[in-house]
Amino acid sequence: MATESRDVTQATETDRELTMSRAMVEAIAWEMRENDEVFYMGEDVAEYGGIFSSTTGLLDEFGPDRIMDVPISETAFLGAAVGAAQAGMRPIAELMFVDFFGVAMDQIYNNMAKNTYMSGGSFSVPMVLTTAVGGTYNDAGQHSQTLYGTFAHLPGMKVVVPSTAYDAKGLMHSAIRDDDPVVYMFHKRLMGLGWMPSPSGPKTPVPEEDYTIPFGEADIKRHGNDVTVVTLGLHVHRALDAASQLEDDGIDAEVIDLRTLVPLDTETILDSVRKTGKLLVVDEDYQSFGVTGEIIARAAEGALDDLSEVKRLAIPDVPIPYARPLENEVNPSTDKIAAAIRELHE
Amino acid sequence: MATESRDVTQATETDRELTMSRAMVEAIAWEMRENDEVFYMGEDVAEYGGIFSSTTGLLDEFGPDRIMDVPISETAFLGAAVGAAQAGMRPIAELMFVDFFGVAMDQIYNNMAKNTYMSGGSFSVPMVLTTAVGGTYNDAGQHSQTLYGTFAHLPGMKVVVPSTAYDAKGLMHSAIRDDDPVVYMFHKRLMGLGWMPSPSGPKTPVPEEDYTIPFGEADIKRHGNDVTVVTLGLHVHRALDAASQLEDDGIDAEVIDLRTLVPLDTETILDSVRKTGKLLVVDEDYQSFGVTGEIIARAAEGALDDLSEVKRLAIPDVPIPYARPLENEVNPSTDKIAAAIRELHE
Amino acid sequence: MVSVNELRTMYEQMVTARYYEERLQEEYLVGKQPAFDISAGPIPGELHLAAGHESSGAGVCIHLRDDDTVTAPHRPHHIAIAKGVDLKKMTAEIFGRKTGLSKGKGGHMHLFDPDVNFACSGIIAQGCPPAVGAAMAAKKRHTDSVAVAFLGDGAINQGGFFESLNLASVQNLPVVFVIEDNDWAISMPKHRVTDVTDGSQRADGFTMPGERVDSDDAVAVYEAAGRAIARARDGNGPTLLEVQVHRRMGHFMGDAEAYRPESDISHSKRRDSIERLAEDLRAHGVEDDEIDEIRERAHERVDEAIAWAKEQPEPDPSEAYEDVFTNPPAQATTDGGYSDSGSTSDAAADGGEQ
Amino acid sequence: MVSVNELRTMYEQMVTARYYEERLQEEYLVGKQPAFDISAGPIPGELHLAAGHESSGAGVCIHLRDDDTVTAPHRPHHIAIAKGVDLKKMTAEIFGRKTGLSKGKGGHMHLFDPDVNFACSGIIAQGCPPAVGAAMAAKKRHTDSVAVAFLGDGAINQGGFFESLNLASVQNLPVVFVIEDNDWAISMPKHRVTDVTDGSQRADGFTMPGERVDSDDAVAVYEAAGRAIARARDGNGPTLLEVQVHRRMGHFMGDAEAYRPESDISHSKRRDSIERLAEDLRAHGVEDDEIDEIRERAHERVDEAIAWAKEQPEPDPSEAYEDVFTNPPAQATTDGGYSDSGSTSDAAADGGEQ
Ligand SMILES: Cc1ncc(C[n+]2csc(CCOP(=O)(O)OP(=O)(O)O)c2C)c(N)n1
Ligand SMILES: Cc1ncc(C[n+]2csc(CCOP(=O)(O)OP(=O)(O)O)c2C)c(N)n1
Ligand SMILES: [Mg+2]
Ligand SMILES: [Mg+2]
Repeated sequence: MATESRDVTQATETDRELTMSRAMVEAIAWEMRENDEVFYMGEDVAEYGGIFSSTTGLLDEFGPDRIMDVPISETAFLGAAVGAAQAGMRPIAELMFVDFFGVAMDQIYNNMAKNTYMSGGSFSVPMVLTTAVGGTYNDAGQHSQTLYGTFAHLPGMKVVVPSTAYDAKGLMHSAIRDDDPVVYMFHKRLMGLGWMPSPSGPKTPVPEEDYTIPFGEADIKRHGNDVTVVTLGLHVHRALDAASQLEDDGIDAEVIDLRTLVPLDTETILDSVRKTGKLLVVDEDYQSFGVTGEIIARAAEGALDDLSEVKRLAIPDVPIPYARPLENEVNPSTDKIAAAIRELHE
Repeated sequence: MATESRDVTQATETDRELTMSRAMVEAIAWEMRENDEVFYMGEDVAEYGGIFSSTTGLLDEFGPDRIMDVPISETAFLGAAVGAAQAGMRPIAELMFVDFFGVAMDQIYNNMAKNTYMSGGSFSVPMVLTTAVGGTYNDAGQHSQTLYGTFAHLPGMKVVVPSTAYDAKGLMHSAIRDDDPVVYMFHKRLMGLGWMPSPSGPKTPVPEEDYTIPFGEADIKRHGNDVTVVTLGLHVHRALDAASQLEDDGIDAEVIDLRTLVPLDTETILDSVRKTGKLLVVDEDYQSFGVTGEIIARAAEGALDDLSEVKRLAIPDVPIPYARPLENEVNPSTDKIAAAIRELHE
Repeated sequence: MVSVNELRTMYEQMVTARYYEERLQEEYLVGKQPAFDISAGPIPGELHLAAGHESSGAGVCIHLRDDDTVTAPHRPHHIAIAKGVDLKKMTAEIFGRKTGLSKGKGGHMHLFDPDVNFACSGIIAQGCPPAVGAAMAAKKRHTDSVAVAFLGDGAINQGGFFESLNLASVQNLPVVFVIEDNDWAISMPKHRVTDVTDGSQRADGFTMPGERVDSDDAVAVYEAAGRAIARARDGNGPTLLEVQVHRRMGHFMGDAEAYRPESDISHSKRRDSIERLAEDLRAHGVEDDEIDEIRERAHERVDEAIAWAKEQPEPDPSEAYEDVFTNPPAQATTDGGYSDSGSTSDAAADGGEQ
Repeated sequence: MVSVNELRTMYEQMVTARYYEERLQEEYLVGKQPAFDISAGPIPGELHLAAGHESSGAGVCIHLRDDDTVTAPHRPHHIAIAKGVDLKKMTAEIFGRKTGLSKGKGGHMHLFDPDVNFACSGIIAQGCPPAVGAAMAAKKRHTDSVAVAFLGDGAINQGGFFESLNLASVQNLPVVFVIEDNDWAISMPKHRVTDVTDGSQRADGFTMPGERVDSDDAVAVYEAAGRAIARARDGNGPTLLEVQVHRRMGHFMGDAEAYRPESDISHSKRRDSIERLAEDLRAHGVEDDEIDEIRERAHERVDEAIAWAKEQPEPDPSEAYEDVFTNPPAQATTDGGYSDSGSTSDAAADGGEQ
């Protein structure tokens, strides 16, 4: 059930290119104009505009009641978002770095994620939890994780991971309009920050008008016949780069961007694997008991007979180290992705 | 690298049978006698003896300084255990139900699990985090989870899940003596509590003397040639029951008890899968992005050519519901395990 | 000043709660005797009863409207009743029935009634932040709704409680935190785990008033709560209110209380708020006959609710897959490993020794 | 009463810290100009400098022995220096070198020195519980060691801080909590997020003394800290001590402080504790020459440490797989997906625009 295949550059009728950050903010602003019940709270989201520019400019338009700085009390303010959502508002609450989830996980998973089910559907929790993920800038083990698997594993949250400005905007519209809790994980390296240069991929044309991208539809960012690469977030771009490198050698890789982990688009993965027979999963989360295992398991459940080889690249079950050579070693690089595709192709 | 195959009843030279709870407590008491630096803290672990009898009788022998009730402040006391462990003591700290991890996860995973690595090995964190897991008694979504995958996914913690009294004692000795943080997850239904009857399996002969069981060695609890069943905790017993039921039909299932999730004994799984070609993974945690996916992925990575079919049974990505018919539906039953083995065998 | 009608209402709610729990206790023990098996009988799982806490629920909630929010902890029945949660549906929920408040998914620690804005959590202190959020919503919407978070004395050492006090205080939100101090957190006496003697002292570390009141005097609870709630409703910010209550029973059903001094148990069972409130009623000229009538009406309502609940159908196993999301994904997240019904109880099979 | 030698020591530590951070600032900006790229240069990642906080570290740690424990937050250098953390190894760590305190795995927010019982955490308030644990260990072992947890004014709204106060208080543990109040939590002024004006007021909600002191007067910090630490060492329990400090710079390097009033920035940069302490030294009869000499010695030591650190080798990529466990499993937990070295920097590749 992938969306119609398309080059990112053909996806829209506009030439206006935005960074991922601008695209996210545009969707938030649009929804806030439409619906008074939407508000944004977090640390440093007002004057500062979000440490990773998730709210740049919003304070000016919407004022401090709707773009609200809050104490460094993640349990209190994320839990308050749950309470406000249960009262029918549509809060967006920012956890500055996903790495801080541990101080507030109870509100996130025991209240936000479960209250719909535990109330037999009599309450909804229409909130968005935005959070910055990812490494590559040497911020060490408490500020560089993605934790994709940790959130995707626990039921009751939809989990969104955009990789381009176009996707970021459409997924943000969908997230805010969704009646369920959505964890919206944006990769710092993709935001287009002045002080943390992005690769060129995430900056894309973005339509001015609002549009939604449905959850559960992976996007085939590159079509190919030889090897299936399933990935998300930053590594979509690394995988695309690796695939380009391999073109000259006549290796034709397909790159699937999951876009949402919950719901997960198994069908698109299986279709691709049935075609290529070879599966590489690339992930910036810890390897074991996470995303890579799940994708491989779904392929094995659904297309075992078509599968001739599987491989994965992820953080090799170590905390993220600080020093550049160490972090580069554990965070799957373009070269390692290319090498893995090559090996699968042999 | 499984330990020598053995019937549980032949494992020891004693006829003395203990419940899993008594076996755990015996190991703790032994270590506390040997080493003054070992102490136990948690809620209701003193006079009460632990809500799930994890410390029964210890207060009398060791007094309130070493068997210590603490405030309902999981962040403070689990973090205090980290601090005491870094100071060279060997604390055992109890999180009453694993479901409460969310109020203290930061101390657990950002300090306990990472400080060894983040200090480049200059500090060790020799503590045991004991915690009760599991459902089957209708305690609903905040008191019935196992969260095996959540803990196994994040690096830096060894994760232990005993299924019998014999294993529980040996693994507890190993846990307390280990220089690293160990999460020791005991299943309530296996403890042999007067008020929550156990199946007959977990009560086993247990030697009086101390002994250790190394981490990373799965135990083949039943040898068989037709289907490999990989499981842990309560479901070891359900799988064994299912396997017995199928004997009469000439279906010979092998049941592997993982015993530790970190480290994970991949080799024993692969050896078995190479023999049977058929893999069923049974887990009481949520299905997606967890234990079942990882086991299947490891089998696919290591023995794809030998694998003719895979299946898994786990909590189907819903919070644990309260009502009996609902909980029974989502928690893999003996009958469902038997049916799955049968299907794989066809 | 409390009116005689308010006294009647409180009395009715308190006797309803007391009798309700006496009846639940009986029902809970069905199938659990002579050998106690927590997973057996018509009400399995944990059951936390609140005998001795009643005037706290009644004295606070009498000041609340349906649009005011209440969050309750693991010991919620007396509060739910006072807040006006549908008694039949609540009972059906506790019995795990399809027509229960949560369709049998929540059980007694997870009672949710959107009609009166009531919710529970079984995690200590974790109702505080959502109550703050409800108050935040009221303030943003410029309504005069308020929110009340109930918690136990053991919960005043939990991080989320403190964070909520500060957030409520710095944003001047219409919320009241009510500590029900029964001197115990399961087996742990307050002095062993809490540095202050009165939980209301916690307010001193914040810019928020703290007040403590004795539950024996339901009218005193009424008055203190009235002040706190009026303060919140008038836009003057949060209050920390503590009610000294009594735990007349074990922490949960099945708790033998071996850790608890006999004198403390008997002290908790002495003449309590319900009897005293009856006296207050009499002092206000209400006849014994009418008091009896109120009580009988309450008992009837309880008996009816329980009878009704027991007749309700159990949920179908297939319902376990519903309600994870309000807006379920078009495509299933997982094939579920298995999704056929045909469930068999393994709890029975596990409990081979029972 | 403070001795002149103690004044000398504090002065030396404070000028060491100030100069150390000035030098780090220079080094940090290498490769980050003209375009700032956080991942470029010899010191990548976040860098939080503590100019204006120095007397807090020095005035507290001067009372501590090597066997006393200190936990520091994300802004740790002045505290580490005052506690006697090995300056060379610490610097090598900040430069991500193999011979750094953590072999390059931790960086500036994760400085660990077991020789002087010093540790950091980048998570707000999360050094408090481990400090309580160190104090617990001291008490259980019947030593007279103490523990000190440093935290910021923004951290006094975090659950783990409050929980730690109660645990320390109810168990009467030898621990001191030191709030460094610089009036800001990144861009958030204290009054917007914290209900009390002085963090030391938080102590009023516990049975613990709270005291506040101005960092401008290093001797006053010395004295207040001395009382608190003596109290802990003598078995009389915890104290909450607050030091009013000044944030002379942005929250982290690269912070343009657009949110901060100019007057507040200039206020923070006025004559501060270092100059004042020099005057105190003079008042105690220490000559200008000697003061200059102390400062020069400090600068030399810093320059040496930085020069040494920059000569140290980087860790080999293969070291990334080491130190997850003190006692690594015989069998690898995972085949690691890949474990060959031959790493290539993708940070550079990602940063195509830099
Ligand atoms: C975070 C968390 N820790 C521990 C528990 C287990 N627990 C349930 S009730 C309880 C005691 C609560 O005591 P108190 O708050 O005084 O309420 P009471 O039961 O006395 O009404 C504990 C420790 C929990 N539910 N949540
Ligand atoms: C739990 C948590 N939430 C948020 C952050 C992000 N963060 C890092 S420093 C900081 C501000 C801290 O302010 P304060 O405690 O006053 O210390 P200061 O930086 O002023 O020294 C924040 C919000 C974090 N590290 N941990
Ligand atoms: Mg209590
Ligand atoms: Mg500050």
